[in-house]
Amino acid sequence: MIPAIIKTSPILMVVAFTLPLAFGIGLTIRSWQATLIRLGPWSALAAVAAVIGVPTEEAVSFSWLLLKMQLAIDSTGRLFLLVTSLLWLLSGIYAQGYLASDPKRGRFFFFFLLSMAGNFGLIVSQDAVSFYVFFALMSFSSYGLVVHNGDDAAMKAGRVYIYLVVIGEVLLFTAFVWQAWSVDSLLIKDFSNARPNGIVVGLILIGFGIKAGALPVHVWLPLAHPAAPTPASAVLSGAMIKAGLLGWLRFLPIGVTALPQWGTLCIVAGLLAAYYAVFVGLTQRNPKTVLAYSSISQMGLMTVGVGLALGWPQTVPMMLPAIAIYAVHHGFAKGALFLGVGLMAAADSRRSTYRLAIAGLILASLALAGAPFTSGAIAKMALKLPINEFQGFWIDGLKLLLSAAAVGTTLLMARFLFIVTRPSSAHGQTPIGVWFSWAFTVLLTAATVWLLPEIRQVALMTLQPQALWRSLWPVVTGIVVSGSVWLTLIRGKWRPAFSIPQGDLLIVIDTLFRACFGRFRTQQQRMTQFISHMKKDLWTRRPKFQGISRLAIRIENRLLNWQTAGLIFILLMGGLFVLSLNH
Amino acid sequence: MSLNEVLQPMSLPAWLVALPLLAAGLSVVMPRCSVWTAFFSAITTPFLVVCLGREIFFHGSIEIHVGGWQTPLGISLYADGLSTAMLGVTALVFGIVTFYARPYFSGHAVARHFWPLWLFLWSALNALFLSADIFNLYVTLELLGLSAVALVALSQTGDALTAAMRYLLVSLTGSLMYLMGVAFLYAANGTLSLKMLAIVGPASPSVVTAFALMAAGLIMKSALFPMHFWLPPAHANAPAPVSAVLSALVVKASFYILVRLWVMLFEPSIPAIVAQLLGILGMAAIIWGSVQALLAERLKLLVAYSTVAQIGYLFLVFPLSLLPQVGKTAWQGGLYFLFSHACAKSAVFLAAGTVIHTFGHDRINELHGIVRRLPVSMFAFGLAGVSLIGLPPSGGFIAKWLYLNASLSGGQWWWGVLIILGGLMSTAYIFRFFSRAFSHSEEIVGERPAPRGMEWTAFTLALCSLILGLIPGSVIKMLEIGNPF
Amino acid sequence: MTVPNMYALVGVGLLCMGLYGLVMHSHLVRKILALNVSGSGVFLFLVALADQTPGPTPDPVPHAMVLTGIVVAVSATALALALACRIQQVNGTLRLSDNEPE
Amino acid sequence: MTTEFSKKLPEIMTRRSAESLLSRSGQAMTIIGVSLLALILGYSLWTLPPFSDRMVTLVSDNMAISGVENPVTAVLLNFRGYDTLLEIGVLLLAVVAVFSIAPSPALLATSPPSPMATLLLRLLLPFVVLVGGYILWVGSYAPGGAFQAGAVLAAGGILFTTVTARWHPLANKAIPFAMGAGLLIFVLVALATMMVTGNFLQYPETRAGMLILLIEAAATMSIAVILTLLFVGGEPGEISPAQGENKHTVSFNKENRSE
Amino acid sequence: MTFDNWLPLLILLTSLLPGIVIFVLPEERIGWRTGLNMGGATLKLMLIGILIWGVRHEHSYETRIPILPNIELVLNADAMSVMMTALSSVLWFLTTLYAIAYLETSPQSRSRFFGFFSLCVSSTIGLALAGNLLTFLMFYEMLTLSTYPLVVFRGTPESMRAGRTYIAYTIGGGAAFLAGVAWLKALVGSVAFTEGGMLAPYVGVYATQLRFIFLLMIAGLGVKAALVPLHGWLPKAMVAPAPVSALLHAVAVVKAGAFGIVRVVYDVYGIELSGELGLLQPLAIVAAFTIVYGSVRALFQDELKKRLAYSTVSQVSYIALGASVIGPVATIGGIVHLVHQGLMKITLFFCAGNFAETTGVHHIREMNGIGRRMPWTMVAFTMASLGMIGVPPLAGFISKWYLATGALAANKPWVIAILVASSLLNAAYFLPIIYRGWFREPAESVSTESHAGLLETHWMLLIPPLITALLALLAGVLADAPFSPLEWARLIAEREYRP
Repeated sequence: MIPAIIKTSPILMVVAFTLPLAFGIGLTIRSWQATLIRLGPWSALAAVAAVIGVPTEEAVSFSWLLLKMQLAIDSTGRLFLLVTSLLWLLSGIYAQGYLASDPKRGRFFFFFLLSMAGNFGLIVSQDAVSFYVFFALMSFSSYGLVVHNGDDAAMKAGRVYIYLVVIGEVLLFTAFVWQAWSVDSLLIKDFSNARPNGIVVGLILIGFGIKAGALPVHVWLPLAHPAAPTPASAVLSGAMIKAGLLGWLRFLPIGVTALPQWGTLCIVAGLLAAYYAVFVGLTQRNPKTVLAYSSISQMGLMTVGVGLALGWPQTVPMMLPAIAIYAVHHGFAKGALFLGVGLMAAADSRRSTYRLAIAGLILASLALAGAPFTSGAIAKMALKLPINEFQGFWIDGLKLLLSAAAVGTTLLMARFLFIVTRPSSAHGQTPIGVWFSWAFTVLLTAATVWLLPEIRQVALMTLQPQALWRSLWPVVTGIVVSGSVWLTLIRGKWRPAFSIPQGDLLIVIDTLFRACFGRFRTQQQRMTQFISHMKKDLWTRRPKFQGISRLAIRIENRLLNWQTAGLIFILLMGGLFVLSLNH
Repeated sequence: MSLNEVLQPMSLPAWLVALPLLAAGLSVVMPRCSVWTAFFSAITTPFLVVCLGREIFFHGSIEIHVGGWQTPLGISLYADGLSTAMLGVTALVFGIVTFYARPYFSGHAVARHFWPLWLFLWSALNALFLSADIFNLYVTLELLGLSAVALVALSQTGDALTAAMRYLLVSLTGSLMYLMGVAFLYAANGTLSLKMLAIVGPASPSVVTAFALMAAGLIMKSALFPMHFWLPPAHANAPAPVSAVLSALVVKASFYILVRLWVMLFEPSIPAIVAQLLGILGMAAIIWGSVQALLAERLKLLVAYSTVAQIGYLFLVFPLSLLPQVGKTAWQGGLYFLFSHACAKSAVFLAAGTVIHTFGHDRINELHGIVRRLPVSMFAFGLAGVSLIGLPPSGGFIAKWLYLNASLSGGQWWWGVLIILGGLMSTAYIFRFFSRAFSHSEEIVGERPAPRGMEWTAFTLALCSLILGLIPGSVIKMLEIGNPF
Repeated sequence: MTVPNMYALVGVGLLCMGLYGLVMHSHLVRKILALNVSGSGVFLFLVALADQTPGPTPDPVPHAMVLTGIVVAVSATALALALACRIQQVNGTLRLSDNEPE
Repeated sequence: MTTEFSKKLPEIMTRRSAESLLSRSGQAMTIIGVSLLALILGYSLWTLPPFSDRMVTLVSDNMAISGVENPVTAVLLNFRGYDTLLEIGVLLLAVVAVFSIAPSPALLATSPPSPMATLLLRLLLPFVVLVGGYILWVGSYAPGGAFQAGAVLAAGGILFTTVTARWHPLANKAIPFAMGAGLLIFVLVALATMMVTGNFLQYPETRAGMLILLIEAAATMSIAVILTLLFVGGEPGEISPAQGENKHTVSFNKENRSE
Repeated sequence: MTFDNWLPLLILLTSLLPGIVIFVLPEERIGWRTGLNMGGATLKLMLIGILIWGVRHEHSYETRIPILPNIELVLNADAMSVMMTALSSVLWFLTTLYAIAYLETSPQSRSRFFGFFSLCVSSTIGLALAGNLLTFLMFYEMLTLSTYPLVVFRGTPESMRAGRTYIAYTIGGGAAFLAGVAWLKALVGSVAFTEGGMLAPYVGVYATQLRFIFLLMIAGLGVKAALVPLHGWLPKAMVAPAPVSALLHAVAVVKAGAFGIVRVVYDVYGIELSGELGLLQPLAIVAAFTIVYGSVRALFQDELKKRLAYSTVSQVSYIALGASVIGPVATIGGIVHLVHQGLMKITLFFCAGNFAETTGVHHIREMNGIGRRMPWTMVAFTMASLGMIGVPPLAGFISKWYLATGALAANKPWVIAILVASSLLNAAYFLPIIYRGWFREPAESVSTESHAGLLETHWMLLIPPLITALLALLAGVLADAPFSPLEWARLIAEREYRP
């Protein structure tokens, strides 16, 4: 009966983002904080309810809100909302325990709930402006999550993050305005139905690419995810990244017009990201950084999918759900991994719970690597299927590369496990809520994809032998390689000679930027000095009117003198006479 | 007999002259009640002017023949829109300043002499504005000049006396020249009545000479650059109420005569180049006066020089009124200038007087932060300044607006440029004082508190100059009566 | 040129001489005297004109004007002299303290 | 001798500079200007049109109803009486002005008056009064009138004050009235005539002569007193210059302190 | 005269009369003064409510007072004037509230302050309601004069200098404007504002003169609108007390200039005509340059109010930019920014005033952790500055959106580049402040003890910024709601472009 009510009310969509928003704002009142922190995360349930309840393509629109806000949940959106809402819910609960003793948790939950609201809102919004609004809400308020710890790393991460956010906002703004003007509508479907010009596509790719951590604008990601508190990193790289992806799917003319060049570009960038991230990630020492890089590489794979869909419309019908599925899978898996990291840090390595945690982490890692029977396998399969539409040697190459990427993932995961499972004897008393939420996430990682009706048959396909093999060999290879490396390390006490600092490219950019900006700074200082000097100089050299005024006074004295005046008077009389004589 | 019988329309002008004269005589005979006689005429004369205004507003201009003798044998008093307006301004300014002078002079020995002189000045102005006979005008000029001189000398210091002497000599010379002109006109036309002179024909050399003499004399009396040499000392050294009326009315009186003569007698026969000359002199006056005001070290001197500049504006009317189609506008502009300047300048002088009364000096550089001691006076100063600068809404603005229209529509835009420039310069000198008045400095202790009466009278006058900016329509309609132009 | 016209010319001459004296002399009494001189010049001019009538009787109006003028001149002179005395008392000099150039 | 001169030299120089600030060229220009003016005036005098005797005829036509027989008096006190009214105003004004300026009467006689002078005074004064009265009276027929009479009487007054360096005892009370009477009576008469005839200064024809005589009498008295006082150059009742001084330096003069 | 003829005049008087009365009130009559101020403001708001309703329904309110035979003083309520009037009176209400608390401890005369304050607002209202150029000019000058005493209110030598600069600029500008108006009057004979412009018939004959006149007028108005290079007075004028800078920079003065430009372009020349005469391109370029220049200068100011001032220089030119781009959408953008910028900027200045007043912080370098000391103020500040950057859903976003769309519609893509650049710069100079305020540890210089008991500062100082910030938010969120600024701007545009 209750579901019945829910079904009939698309208003749930509104509740989905207003509830967390309200809670978040409510948090600003000190006396309510305790309560709202307790309630806050559960507000995500509204979104979950919306996933279940709101019938597809049933739109609500508010003509008085923003520029005519319109909300609806389409099939893609439903999947995204599913993973997002659950992830937010769980990491929210996790955070309650995780930050139980943090004095600044009020602030954390404020930003947490705001970003949550933004994230939900942008998924359900069907017009560009509201999408943009929620996107901005999410991006800006997650800054608060990134810098929460307040140490230098966090601050640096936050700085980089906010720079990129602002740039992204501006790019998207331009793109949206342009598109809105050319199609003379604000509805997203009109947007993607029209054939946009190159600039807009480029702007959209980069604008959302920043959020999606696409190469080369991924630099904020490896800084931000580790810097943020664990639950925040979980949503950052589990849920929020997907917003970028969704943006692509929503605003690119996918399935409408074939843009092979752009498609190819995406594919190339995606593959590069997939490998490059693995390569960099392997050299990292911080487990969360490793996970961040793995996110980059995973997003690279999804980028490939987007590229295919963008370039070759015929793949779209299969590709869209595929990407969505992949997003779901990756969201849960990554969530589980991040939350697990937090767990490990606090756990005592001699307890049984510790082993349980490791087990969970391994499971999640395997899923991410796409081992058989895991969600990863299904997602990868779904992603590869559309490629079978094509023939030609480069298709095989592509397939191969994709599979090989799995090897990379495996290595990365191995590296992750290797780092994360350091024997520690921390006596952190981990609350039950944390355990529960983590466990639940792992469970979802394992289960969700199987339960989704959309891809039941794909799931079944993965159980076929050759499919099993195809998903198995990369993992095995990865394990073997990493295992051997591990042994050599144990033996020869060999440590990786070098490690690329977090945010790889950023270093380059940073140095360049610093160089330019630094010089600019000095230049500017010199300039201001020069200007002030000039001003002072001019002031001292300003025309002194004293000379003139002295002259004026002297003349006036002369004029005031009786005799001069008399003479002038006489002359005036004569002059008047002469002038008045009309000849 | 009832008041209405006493104040028949025909007798109003006579009353306007006789009443202040009578008051003056009485205040000589009975010095004790001189103040009250002054107050009496300060209340009744405006009332009479209002009656006169109403009269001519509904029944057109009045001409009365004194002694019942028709011109040219007798003298006639003529009240048209122009002269009534002048009478009105006179009544307004005098009426208000009288109430300022009471506290200003209270307790001074000179008060006994001040009141009769004051009333003589007033009656002289009334007589002058009403007179339609060139010799009678001469007598009124003398009455005016002598009383003005005596008033300037009233404050007995060396500078004041010297200034008065200068003023006396100038005024006598001027009226002498005027008299010579009268002689020539009489010799040429055998009549002294303005009206009848207006009828008689083209300019013979004698008429030209008459014009040269009279114009020169009147220009000197109204202190047009470069004949302004007597004005700054006189106006700066006189007691404040005196400087107020000197700047507001006395210099305007001779300008008024010049206008009358120009319009009624000389304009047709004198070539336009003369008007241009007057305009150019006016231009020079504006610039020079403003420059000197910028350099002045004493407040009253600054104000006096601003008068020199503003008189320049008055004389722009001569070239502007000759432009095609806009002659009337130009005249309206010029006279509007006269009125608004009368109110504004008297207000400014009164405010300056209050400053001196309070702080004992008017050295601009030492008057910091006085706005907190004399808020009302400074506010009055500011309002009047608005009118002097010619910012809306004020009489000064309307005048400038009319001038601008005349010059631009008439095609001689350079006058317009000058007018705007003059406005900027006046801003400069007004704010030169203001910025000090507003500046925050340690409390200056005035030598004595400023009586409220002094502050508010100045304010009232300033307000009038502002109100003039809101009712120009009616004033101009008034000027139209018996169309003097 | 008739006799009265002659007088008129003399009047003009007096006027101009008076003017010159007024301008050039800085001693106050001299100025005042000069002013009186030119004043009498004007009066003479008027009286001379009064006799220009074609008929036997002279024109009374200029006479009246002159009489009035004389009275005015007398009062003016008296005022001027009183002023001069006062200036003498206060400033100790009988000159307009003309602001010298420099 | 030379040293004498050299002592005087600076003084001479200063006097020179004080004498005329104008350079010689300036003087020359003034002379030229003035003579040019003279030429102009002379020229336009030359070109005067023939003089009309309109006024003469007008005056003579109206003499009958003017109330007097002497045309000048008629013009002065009837046709253009208004001028005269104002002019008496000027006189009164002048004396007030002189009072306001002069600190004290300049009665200079220090030594007691010589008996000779007193005798002379005793002899002359009656005649002065007599002559004054006559001239006033004759004014309505022949040249003469208020001003002349007033002048003669004033001469008497001046004689009196200079010889006996003192005022008549009741001077202080009476003098103001004597000064003001001329103007006041004139104005009042003018207003009264306006009440009667509806026109300012228009005498009823029958009363014209009488009224004019009244006015003239008052005027004569005022003129006499005023001229005397103008000569004396001070206000009766004022005592010593010294006190006059501080009485006149009033505190609002501060404003005129010059830099 | 019916009520409709009186209404505009009444609206004017509701602030004028209290002002005059306040002048004569003795200093210690605080209650009276407050009562007068508030009463006047409230009454005005009510009247404006009526006005809005009427104008919405095409009802005309007009007061005509003949001044000269051919010149009238016209107060006329059309859509545009109503918008300006409403804005300024609402903000007046809040600013008065703010000022009462702010000046509680001022040594100078408060009667003087509030008197001139009311005059200043009256003249703003007047020029908003002005029905022709002459009336506009009148109130324009009145504004100059009534703001001068406020600028120099503190009386320090610095403020004296500022006042002198201010007067020099504004009076000069006024002179130029006067010249333009007089010239136009002499040329055309009519100076009335008419929707869609009134000069079309004359363009054939007087093209060149009209160009010159336009130049003169824009030069005159540009001074107050702080178009580079006529902006010099604005940063200097920062020495004034906070309420003054708030009103000066958010509403009265700069808006007067911008509003005037809009009037001249739309209602005197008419947008098409100005386009034909080729006057808009230069204006657009100047505005664009001002936008960028102001932002760049703001970047390097460490004094908070200075930074805000330069940001004003940049932001106000959005309006001019909107006016100089042909097409209804850009018009909407420009006009709506009139309101939006007003709301956001006044919030910022209120907050700056609070910081200065409560913690004595004047410079950005001292603002570390001020968010903890004064959270609510900082919230308002954050919202306003995000709005300035153009972050949705705040008001600034809406204006930028429309400006950009309008620019595209008018085929001026470069305008978008300007907007983007300015948004980035805005972010560059606003975000650091927010960052310091919220995320930095407070320096010990900032006194962290609360001063007004429960609240962080006097409630009268706190309420106004919060309200304005809220309004700025609502103006964005409820952009499409009836009677929202945007919707009203649409109304204006539709009437301007009505054939």
